[in-house]
Order: sequence, then structure tokens, then C-alpha cells
Amino acid sequence: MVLAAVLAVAALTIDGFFSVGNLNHIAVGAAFPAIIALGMTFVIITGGIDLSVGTVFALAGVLAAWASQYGSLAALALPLGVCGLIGALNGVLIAKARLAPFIVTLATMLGAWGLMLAVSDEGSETYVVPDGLALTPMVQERFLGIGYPVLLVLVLFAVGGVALRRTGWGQNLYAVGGNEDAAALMGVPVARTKISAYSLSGLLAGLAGALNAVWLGSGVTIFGIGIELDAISAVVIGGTLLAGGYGFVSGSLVGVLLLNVIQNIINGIGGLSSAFQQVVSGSFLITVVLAQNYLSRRREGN
Amino acid sequence: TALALLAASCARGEDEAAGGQDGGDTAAQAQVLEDAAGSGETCSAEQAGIEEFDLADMKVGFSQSEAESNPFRITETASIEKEAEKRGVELITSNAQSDFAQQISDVQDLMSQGAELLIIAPLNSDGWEPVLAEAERKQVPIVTIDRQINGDACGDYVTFIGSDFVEQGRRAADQMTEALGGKGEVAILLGAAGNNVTTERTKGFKERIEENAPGIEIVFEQTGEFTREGGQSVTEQLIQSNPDIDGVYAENDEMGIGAVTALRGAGKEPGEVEIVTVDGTEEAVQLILDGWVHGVVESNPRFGPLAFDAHESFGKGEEVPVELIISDREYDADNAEEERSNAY
Amino acid sequence: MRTRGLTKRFPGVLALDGVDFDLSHGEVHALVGENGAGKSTLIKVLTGVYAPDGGEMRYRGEAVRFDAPLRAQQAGISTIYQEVNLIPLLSVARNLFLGREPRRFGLIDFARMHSEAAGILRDYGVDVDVTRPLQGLSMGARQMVALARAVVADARVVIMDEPTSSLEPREVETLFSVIGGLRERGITVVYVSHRLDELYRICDRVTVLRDGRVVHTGALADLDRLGLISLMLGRDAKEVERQGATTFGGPHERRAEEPVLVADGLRDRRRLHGVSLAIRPGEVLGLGGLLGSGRTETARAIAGAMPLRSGRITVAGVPLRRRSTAAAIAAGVSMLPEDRKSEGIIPELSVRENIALAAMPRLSRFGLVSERRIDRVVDVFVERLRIKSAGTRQKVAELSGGNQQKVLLARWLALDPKVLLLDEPTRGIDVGAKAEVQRLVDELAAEGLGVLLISSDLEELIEGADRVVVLKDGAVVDELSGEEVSEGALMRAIAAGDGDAAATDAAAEAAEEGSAGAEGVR
Amino acid sequence: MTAIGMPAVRVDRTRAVPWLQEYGVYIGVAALLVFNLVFTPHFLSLENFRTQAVQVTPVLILSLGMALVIATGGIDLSVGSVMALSAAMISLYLGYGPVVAVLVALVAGAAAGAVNGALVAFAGVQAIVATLAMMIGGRGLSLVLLPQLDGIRNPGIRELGAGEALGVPYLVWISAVLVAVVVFVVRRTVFGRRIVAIGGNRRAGELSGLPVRRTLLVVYVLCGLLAAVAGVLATARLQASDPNSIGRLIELSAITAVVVGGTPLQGGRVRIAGTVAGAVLMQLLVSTLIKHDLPPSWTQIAQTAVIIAAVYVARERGRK
Ligand SMILES: Nc1ncnc2c1ncn2[C@@H]1O[C@H](COP(=O)(O)OP(=O)(O)OP(=O)(O)O)[C@@H](O)[C@H]1O
Ligand SMILES: Nc1ncnc2c1ncn2[C@@H]1O[C@H](COP(=O)(O)OP(=O)(O)OP(=O)(O)O)[C@@H](O)[C@H]1O
Ligand SMILES: [Mg+2]
Ligand SMILES: [Mg+2]
Repeated sequence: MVLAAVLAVAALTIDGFFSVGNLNHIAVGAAFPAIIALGMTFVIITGGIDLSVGTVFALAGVLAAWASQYGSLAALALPLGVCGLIGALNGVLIAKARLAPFIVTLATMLGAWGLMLAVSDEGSETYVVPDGLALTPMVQERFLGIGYPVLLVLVLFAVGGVALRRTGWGQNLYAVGGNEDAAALMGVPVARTKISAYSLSGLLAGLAGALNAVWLGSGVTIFGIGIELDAISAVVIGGTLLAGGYGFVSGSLVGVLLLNVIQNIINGIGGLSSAFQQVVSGSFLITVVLAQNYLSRRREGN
Repeated sequence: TALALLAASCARGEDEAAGGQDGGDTAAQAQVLEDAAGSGETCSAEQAGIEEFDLADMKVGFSQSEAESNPFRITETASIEKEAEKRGVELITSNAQSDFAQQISDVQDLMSQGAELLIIAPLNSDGWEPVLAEAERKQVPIVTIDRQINGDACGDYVTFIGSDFVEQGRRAADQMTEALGGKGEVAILLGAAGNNVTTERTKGFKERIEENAPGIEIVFEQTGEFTREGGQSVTEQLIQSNPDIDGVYAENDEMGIGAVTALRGAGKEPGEVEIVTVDGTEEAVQLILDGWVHGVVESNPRFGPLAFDAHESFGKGEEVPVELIISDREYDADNAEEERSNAY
Repeated sequence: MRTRGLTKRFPGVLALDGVDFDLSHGEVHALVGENGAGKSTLIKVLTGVYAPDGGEMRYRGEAVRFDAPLRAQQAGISTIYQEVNLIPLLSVARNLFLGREPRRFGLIDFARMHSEAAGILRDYGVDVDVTRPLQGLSMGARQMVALARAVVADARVVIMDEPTSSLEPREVETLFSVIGGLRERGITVVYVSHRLDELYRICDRVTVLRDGRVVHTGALADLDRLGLISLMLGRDAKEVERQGATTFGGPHERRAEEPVLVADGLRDRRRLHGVSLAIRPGEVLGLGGLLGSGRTETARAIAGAMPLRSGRITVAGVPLRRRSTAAAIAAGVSMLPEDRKSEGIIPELSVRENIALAAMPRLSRFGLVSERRIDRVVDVFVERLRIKSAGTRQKVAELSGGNQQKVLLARWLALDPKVLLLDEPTRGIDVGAKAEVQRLVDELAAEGLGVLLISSDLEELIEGADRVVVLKDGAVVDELSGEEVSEGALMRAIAAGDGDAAATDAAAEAAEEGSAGAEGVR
Repeated sequence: MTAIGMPAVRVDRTRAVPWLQEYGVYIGVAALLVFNLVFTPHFLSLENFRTQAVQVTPVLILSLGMALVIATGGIDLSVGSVMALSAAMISLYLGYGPVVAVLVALVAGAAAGAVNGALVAFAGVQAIVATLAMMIGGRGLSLVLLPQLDGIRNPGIRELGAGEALGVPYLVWISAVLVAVVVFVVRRTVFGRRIVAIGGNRRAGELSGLPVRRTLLVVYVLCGLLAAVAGVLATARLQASDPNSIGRLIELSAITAVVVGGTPLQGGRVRIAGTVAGAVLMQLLVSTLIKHDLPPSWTQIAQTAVIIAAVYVARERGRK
């Protein structure tokens, strides 16, 4: 609904907003953050948070670019493997050792960054994806005018949505986020559920990073800093409760789009100092959350 | 917003006279091209498969990479804006605030807002494929300034205008060698990790030290993130752990100034530790005069005239070199006084 | 199922000490003991929540060890744990089916799940929209959902840890008929309760735990109430006998006719539709009614913990203007909340801090805490309420339920209130502690406090209260006083209320259908 | 009338594991000190300790406010941006003299904290979201107000950053005084007791008539105020207002210091001494890595390991 309103305003104020090119580039630009936000949604529904996705994303990009010299399969397998492991490590520390998600993923955020620096010779080496990699056209080309990454995001979100709403695993996520102790007593495998959520978040961040590297044609070492905050904002704007137990993936997709559209509009208006954009973003986030609170309170009142 | 206006309206800075940088480049300050540098390759509109155009009718998009909060970026942006105004060219700008993903989408935004020519100050040399592909589709010529974009010269971009960072490192090494008489222990304050400027300024410095001054030993390399605060804290640690340090090479002026603050705080005298920095900001040049800094290698950010010249001649169908390397100045105790007005 | 020498140790506590526990086929087995005797711990060890530190377990002849509640469930042991353990944000149906959702093509079939859930719950007397979040349900209805969830699974053993502590008499009847049905199907039931009369109605055998040890196992019929209590408390039967069923004394002497608290026409947006009542100093006013009749809301409204649409509250002749807990407290109204765990104790803080919490401003000067004054007050109440702890610096979470309740009472008494609102003060606490709390209520009234007593335990209400106001659907339907206060009269008053407006009375309908439905199950 | 319902809980808990939990962070600090004394040249000097103390000051002061916020069960991501805001204010108002400038900076910090607090306490927004918005918007606002680094020549401010009294830098004096004040508030005041009570069980606090919302508001205001103090001191030390880079990512260091110091993120408990030790631990760790000239990748990975180890030791036990 908010998205629709924002789009309407955008269409009125900026000419060329609805041009195919512009929409497509909003969509492609949103694609990689959206994949991360999907994983973040799962984690937040379990009542946790994953701050490590930003640097995991960067690490995956560097790994993918490095591995791409050995072919497309390696370019995907290596980052997915490593990032899945980092996610699993998060999950184990949180579920088994019972450490707070915020601090665990904060630590692995630093760790993934360190690993990335180690792999890239303290950031001085930028690996380039060789021309003619089989994967490249799969990321850069379009199908029926829509970029492949966008299609991939749609598929991932559809699968994620079904998994969340219509499978036992999804129910377990909600149960763990709703009341962890009760879920355990109701026979939900709490630890396994949490580990799966964090692993998935790591995997998806890894996938996004790898595809992003292929899209950019190189493993850019300075990519992805702060992207975790964008993902969290998107999930929150999408209506998922940070306390856990409630949320949906479609909301997160809308959230990511909304953030990108807002950015696009701010750029489109032009003349706005870049610092001012941050003021707008901050106010926007809080406005959306306040509106949500108000609406849900109204709904409860009835 | 109201708050900001309120806060700003009754503000009174320490030095009300400070007019800030206006980017009004005098002839002396302007960038000068290196004579024989570059590959010698050239690019023309015909070669690039782009129709000729008249710069005056075009809408130019400028994508800045970092917040205009340090003198280099301030001067760079101001120079571009000033030049556009001077030539009466319509300019749209964006700033990625050091976020590379943001810069990619900024440039695409610029194109969808109708920018027909681009000037890009890239945050990073790699990772431009999607932008280059779209620019090619839309036939938008690109001039990159200050940092290179890795791609096919003339195919992906028209020209690169900028300094040779490796050379800057080498020249800094020369200054350091001179300052220390070819002997001593030196620390490097690295820039942000993962940044090509850092990589290249380090590379040049180390190369030249190894070649020319075997007596100089590099004993310490830590990042100061290109910030004054970073330079200061790292130097504070440095003078505790290596009290006998003889020289500090700071990869930008800000870190160098931070190092001076740290040395001052530790009760050192000017000249006790020799400092060499890169950039050429006013503050750094002043510190040469104060005796704290031995020398500064310039990295001239006034790209406006050259960037628009390049677009203009390219539009006219002329041959434009694909690499325009600037000859940077150098400041030291001998010339700081008279050259001071050229600092930014 | 049988266990031998089961042992469980928590940091500093030997919660189970060599427990031998046998269950035979198709029996209803009572498990009793004081607060902290180890009943819940035994259940949790049996069902794989905790790993035992020693001893062995055999289930259907084989040695077993469940490493997660899921394993026990898969083996046919379903459990309703003590704290109603469901997930408030999930829908009722999803709570009911979590872990065994009906599927179609591998995906959850929500249509079928909802219709089945609605059907099952109707049998338990709960008629709700099963697609709504569970958090909209009353505690009693939640308990029924938990019960349905446990019984729906093909269980061989059903364990119930204090299932009736938040149930109304009618719902208890529903529960009993369900248990009867289980027994007929040859399913074993383990039943934990502090309400002894319930045990005698439905249980075959009993195991008594004390301080983590089994002190008795045998047929319940061989043991009379006194014998059972004395086994639980580990004291002489004679000594117990002197105390009687409840420790309430006779009627209290009212100090004055002028009420200390008058509530007039309390209305809120949902539940209260004009409740009026008055309490005089030195009087215990009972508040009766079905679950969901609005007793808790009335107390919360008086204590300023809930927004009201209209209504006036006067304390000692002074109308309460601001509606906040702080204002109510300042006026002399204290409320002991119903839900001890989530609204009462601050688990991580010490006994001392918990007691001093509300009275802190009085125990400090210029915002600075006076440790000396706190100590004085805390010592007084620890002694007076006989709070048992390892010292006043012990974390309140480590105390038994009864002692936690006393700590909360102390918190409110430290405010030196004029009116004390007690919402289910003896829920979930053992016979011994219950007696102490009841005696305390008597003492307080005798000192001139006005007391409002809400209790689902009819006996407690009748013996404790001088007058009883009966609520239904958020409105007063009857008031009993003096000789009228008797079990029969109270039952009738509640039932009469039912008859009146049957059409609008969802709760009563639910209860009635519930018992009918449960018969159907049988 | 005799003892009834005596719980099975016993007094004499073995304290071996809890002891480690309680003092783990001090052991960590001690271990690092010993390591440095043995392996780091020139470590044992007054100058060095002074440097470490001065460098830890901003994080330490921030973590004091952060500890209070975390004790209530909240979190404040905006402290770094509030530092930037106060830095911008100093530069903007220095024309009125250093005292006015510092006061305006502090007021700005308190105001930002008040916005956070109002959102959390009255509008019911989750702390992490409210302060995230402030983190983004506050940084933007300070850059709008002061777009570029501005050197400070005012002798008063410079003296504050570099001067000393009785051989101890002003910065260290100030942080010591603030630590003492916060310890006093937490230990001795009604307000301090309320903070932990609210963190332990907010509902119970409300029903006990505590001014929950007011307390929360004040806690966030205090946190903003302390962040502004940190911003002023960092500016004074740097001798420049730099709203762009001051306090970037510092909120993570402050949170780490608090958690490593044994204050659980879910609130209900607060340990100021532990927090100080946590901040010192992280400072010593980074300084050790720098002094041994290890590359940044090492620094990051070592921090990861130390944070996880420290939190693991200090974690809540015995729930299961
Ligand atoms: N998780 C735990 N950690 C530490 N001690 C515990 C834990 N759970 C229970 N205890 C202790 O073990 C003992 C037995 O507790 P349990 O809950 O089994 O008692 P209970 O018989 O169920 O009491 P109630 O009638 O109050 O439910 C008590 O002393 C209790 O404090
Ligand atoms: N602790 C609580 N927190 C939030 N809502 C509650 C709480 N306790 C009860 N409620 C809600 O209040 C409503 C009525 O409560 P309840 O059924 O307890 O009424 P009651 O007449 O006070 O009965 P009883 O006191 O026997 O439970 C229900 O909707 C229930 O969900
Ligand atoms: Mg129990
Ligand atoms: Mg109630």
C-alpha cells in the first residue's frame, strides 16, 4: 500500500520514472539486497538477527571472483560453501551455546571481513571474473525484458513464501520466534530450526554476493558494507516483527523495493545534498514503523 | 528539517570569515598534464562508434564517490560544478557516500534522468560492467577522473584523467629518503583497506625505498582509514611501541595531520619524526611551514577543465588520448611559502 | 513405564533424588507434593526436556532415554506442561496442529486444518475462530487448546501438570470427562494438582514426592486426605488436622460502614459493561464468576492498570482522578496480579529488591536509596509472611511458587495499602503455602484492610469472603452476603446468571457445549 | 504454624563456574596485560598507559550510556551519529565561545536521545528500529549542518583534548568522574533500581506503579547526553570537528564492551565495572594487534574470536 502510494507520487513528480529502463534498473539494483533480505526475514521470524550478512556478501563476491577462474560451478560452490558454513557457525553459537544473536553475528561480521581481507591480500587484490564465464550471461542478460536476477528473486521469494507458510519447517520458524521454550516443549526441534535459519541466511547472502560479483565482473572488496542495516530496515518496513514470531517474505520484498524506489526518487529530484538523503531515509523508516504501529493498534481495537 | 534550519540559522562558527572552497581555479592551480605519460593511445567518436555532438547542448551527469567532507572531494566537486557553470552546460550530480553499490545505482539513475555524458569519480576501479554495458547501450561517453575504471579504453570509456598513484608513492619515497638521509625506520599509515589508491601508493613507496634506500626499513604498516582520527590513534600507538621511529609516510594529508596531532600530544618537537604525505591540502602545506611535515606530494583534484575539454574535443570528433596523466606538484620547505596559494 | 533411581541435579539443588516411579496400563496416576517437591522436574525428565543425571527409564519394557520432547511425543507420551506452553502469536489451529499439520501434496492443507481444529475444539467447549492468534483467548481456553493438542496425538500416556489451575468448575468437568474417556481407551494419565478433591475424584493411584524423593506410592483409596497432606508436608497427621481444609477463620468484623473503596459503573471497550462494587474496611469481598466474566479486568481497572471508558473509583472518599497504577498506589490501592510469572516477579532481582520495588520512593531520600530502611521493611515482612529463602539476596526466580507469591504480597503490603486486590492469590501453590496465604488474608482484614478476593476455588471464596459479588459478562448479576455465602448458593448464582441472557453469553454456552461434547468423545 | 513449603533450593551454591562468569572479563584484561608485558617492547611505560586510557575514553563513555539502555532491555545504535551531531554543533557554535558550544553540543545529544526515548517509551517502537533511524538520520543531519571537516583552533577546546591535571589527561579525569557518577546512579538511586527492574520485567514494573515510560525516556536522554560528551571529547582530542568519520561503527564497539562486560543483552542486569573492563579489554586487544603490526585481516579475526569467547564465558547458564 505504501509502495503504491510512493510509486504514484514518483510517477507524478518525475518524468521518465516509469520508463522500462528505469524500472528495470530499480529492480536489478534491488535484486541482490532482496536475496539477503529473504534470509534476514527467516532469521528475524525466529526472533534473531543477522548482522553478518553484509560482510558475508562481500566475502562471497571476492571468493566467487577468485574461483571463477575454475569455472561457473566453482564460482558458485565456493562462496556458497563458505558462507553457508559461516551461517551455520552463527546458528550453532546461537542455538547450542545460547549466545545472543546480535553479538554473535556482530562478531562473525568482523570475522567475515577479516577473512575477505585475508583472501584478497588485505584488500589490495581484486579478482576479475574472466570473460566467457558460463554464468555471466545468466546474470547480466534479460529474459522478456526482465533481468535474470529479477526472475531469480521472484522464484526465490515464491519458494521462500511457500516454505514459510506451507511447510512444517516454516511453522517451526514461527513457533521458535513466538515462544522458544514453548516451542521446545511442543516438540519443535528448536536448535535445528535456528541453525537452519542462520545457515540459510548465510547461504543466501553468499548467493547474492557471488551473483553480484558476476554481475559486476569482479570481486569488489569494498562492497556490501552496511547492507545488513538496509536488509533489516527492509524486513521491518515489510511488517515483520523484530521480536520474532510474525512476518512474511512478500513484505520484505516490498520493503527492499520501497527503499530502492525512495533512493531513486531522491536522486531523481536532484539537487538534494547527499547528506540530506540520509535524513530523509531515517525519517522515512520511522514514519513507516509508526504508521504500522498505529494501524495494528487500530486493528486490535476493533 | 526545521530543526536543521534552526540550528544553522543561529550558528556562529569559530571563524566567520572562512569562505570555504569556491573551486575558482587560478591558472597556476589548474591541472597540468604530464608530458610523455600515458599509453599514447587515443580515442575518437568515430572509433568509439558514437555520433559527434556539441558539448553545449548536452546534459552532463557527474557521479562523486565520497562525501564532500574532505578537501580533496570538496575541491573536486566544486571544480566540476564551476566548470559546468562557466561553460553553461547542464549538470546533474550524485554522491555515493563511499557506498559502491550506491555509486553503481547512482550512475544508472543519472542515465535514466537523461544524462548524455558522464563524468565519474569511481570509488573503485573494478566492478563497472553493468554500468559500462548500459552506457554502451545508451551511447553515453564516459570520462573517469581521479581513479581508473578497468575496462577497454575507448570501448568502455573515452578517457581517464588522473594522477599516477604509484608514481605518487615513489615520489613520497624520494622525499622520505631525502629527509632521512637514506637511513632509518619508517612507518606507513595506510589508507582504507581494499582501495586501489591505498594499494598503489603503498606499492610505489615500497618499490622506490627498496631500490634507492636500502638503509630505510619499513617497520610498521597500519591502516588509518584515510581519516584524521585514524591517523592520530595509530600514530599514538606507534610512538609507544616504536619510540625510535624516524619517519612516517601518510597516504593522505588527513592521516598526516592526525599524526602531527599525535606527535604534538606526545611532546615531540617538529622535525623529530619526518612526515611525508600525499594530497596537497592547505593544512598540510601549512604544516610544512610549521616544520612538522617534511614534504607533500600533490594529488590535484581540479578536474573540471580537463574533463570538460575531453568531452568537448571528443564531441567534435577529435582524437582524445585515452589516458591523461596529470603532473602533480610537490611541496617542501623550499617552495611551500610561494606555492602555498596552490594548495586546496 | 517405570523408572529406577532417577536423579536430576540443578546448580545447588537436588531436584530428583533416586525416584522410582511406575505407571501401569490405563490408570490415572496422581503425582503430588509441595511446591518445589520435584513434580514438574520429574515430568520434564520423563519427557526428554531435561537429561537425567542418573537412573534409568523403561518404557513398554525397553530401556529408553528421550533426548528431546519430540522423541517422547513420537513414542506416544504427550504432555501438558505446567506453564501453558503454546505460542501466542500463532493461530489457534496452528498451535493445535504444530508438528503434525495435515498435508496435501507435501504442503500444509490449511482448509482441512481449520475445519478439523474447529471441530476438535468445539468438543472441548471452546468455540472460537481458529484462524485468529491464540493470544486472544482466555487462559482457560488456552488450557483447553493445550489439552486438545495433547490428547489428539495418538498417545499412550498423557501427562498433565496442574491442568486445572486456571480452569473454572465447568471446564474442570469437561477435563474430567476427557480423562474418563482416556481411561476407557486404556490410555495412562499422570495427573498433577494441588487441589486434593480433584485427585480423589479421578485418580486411581498416587505417588507422593517430597524434596525430590518418593515418599509414598499406592492406591489413592487407601489414603485419606489428612494422610495425604501429612505425607506431602512430612508432618504428623494430627497437627495437620487441627488446621482444617482452609485456614480462614470466621466472618470478619467490619470496622466501619463507610466503604473504603467504591467502584461505580466501570466500563471499558471490550469486557466490562458497568461493574459497581464497594468494599468496607476490615471486610473480604469475594468476586465470583465464570472464566472470562471480567473479574481480572475489574481488579485491573480499579488498580489503574487498564484504560476505562467510563466509571468512577473512590478510595476512602477521595475520587481517583488520574488513571494510572502510580495514582492508584498513591491512593492506597494495591493489586496482586493474576499472572505471577509475567506480571509479578522480576526474576533476576533478589527477594529484597522485589519486595522493595513498589515502595522504593518511600524508602529513599532525595532519590537516593536508603539500604537501612529497605532492610528494616524487608526484614519485617520476611518474618511476618514467613518467606523462606536462602537469604534476602537470593534471586526470586529460585524460590518456590508459594514463596514467590508471598514476596509479591510483601511488595504490596510494604506500601501500607488501604485496599488490597488479590487476583487468584493461591493459584498453583501447595496446600501448606495456601494455608499461610489464607491466614494472612484473614489477619490483614482483621487489621482493617479492605480486601477484594478473586478465586476460582469456590471453597476458598466461600470460606474467605464475607460477601461475594458475582460477575457475568462484565456486569454484576448477584451479591451474596452473610449466611447466603455457601457453595450451593454461589453455584446457583453463577448458573442463574447463565440462564438469563443465554443468547449473549458465549462463555456459558461454551461451557455447556463443552460438557456435552466431551460426553460425545466418550 | 511451623515451616511449610520449604523449597528445595539450598544456600551454598558451588561458585566455580559463576565465578568465571563474573570475573571472566577481568581475567581477559589481566591476560592481555601479562602478554603485553612479556612480548611487547616498551609496553610498561606511563606514557603508554596514558595513551591507552585516552584512546579508550570515547568508547568507554558511550558504553556507560549503552549499559543503562541495555539494562532496560533496549539498545542504542545511534550513539555514533549523536557524536557526529555534537561535533557539528561545536564547530557551528564555537563563535559564541567554547562553553556555549559545548553546552549546545550536549543539548543536541540530549535532544537526539529524547527523540529515541520518546519513540521507544511512548510510541512503542522497538529500540533497535528507532535508534537505527536516528543512526541514519542523525549522521545525515550533522553532515547537512557541517558538510566538511573543520579544524578547531580554540585554545579552550584544544586544552580540553590535550591538557592534563596532576599528570592525568583531562579526558581520563572526565571519564573517571562519569564512571563514578554512573556507578553511583546504578547502585544508590531509586532511578538506578528502576532501570534494572524495567529490564527484568516491564509489565511487573508498570503494575508496581513505576514510572516506566519516564524512566525509559530519561535513560535514552542520558545515553544521548553521554554520546554527546564522547563527541565533544573526541573532537577536542582530534582538534577538529569531523562529522563524517567521527564515531563510525563505534556503536558496535560500545555494545561489545557492555556485553563482554557481563551485562546481558536482554536486560535486567547491569554491570558498570564489567563494562569498563570490557571497553579496556577491546582497547588493549586492538592496541596489541597494532603494536605487533599485524595486518587488518588478523585484527578482525582476532576480535571475532575474543568477542565470542568473552560472551561465551559471561553467558547465562543453567536455563537448561
Ligand atoms: N531450571 C531449573 N534450574 C534450577 N532449579 C530448578 C529448575 N527447575 C526446577 N528447579 C528447582 O527444582 C526443584 C523442583 O522444582 P519443580 O518445578 O519440579 O517443583 P514442583 O513440584 O513442580 O513444584 P510446583 O508445585 O510449584 O509446580 C525446585 O527447588 C526448583 O527450584
Ligand atoms: N495476564 C494477562 N495478560 C493479558 N491478557 C490477559 C491476562 N489474563 C487474562 N487476560 C485476558 O483477559 C480476558 C479475561 O480474562 P479471564 O478469563 O482471566 O477473566 P476472569 O473473569 O478474570 O477470569 P479468571 O480470573 O478466572 O481468569 C481474556 O481475554 C484474557 O485473555
Ligand atoms: Mg510444578
Ligand atoms: Mg482472571
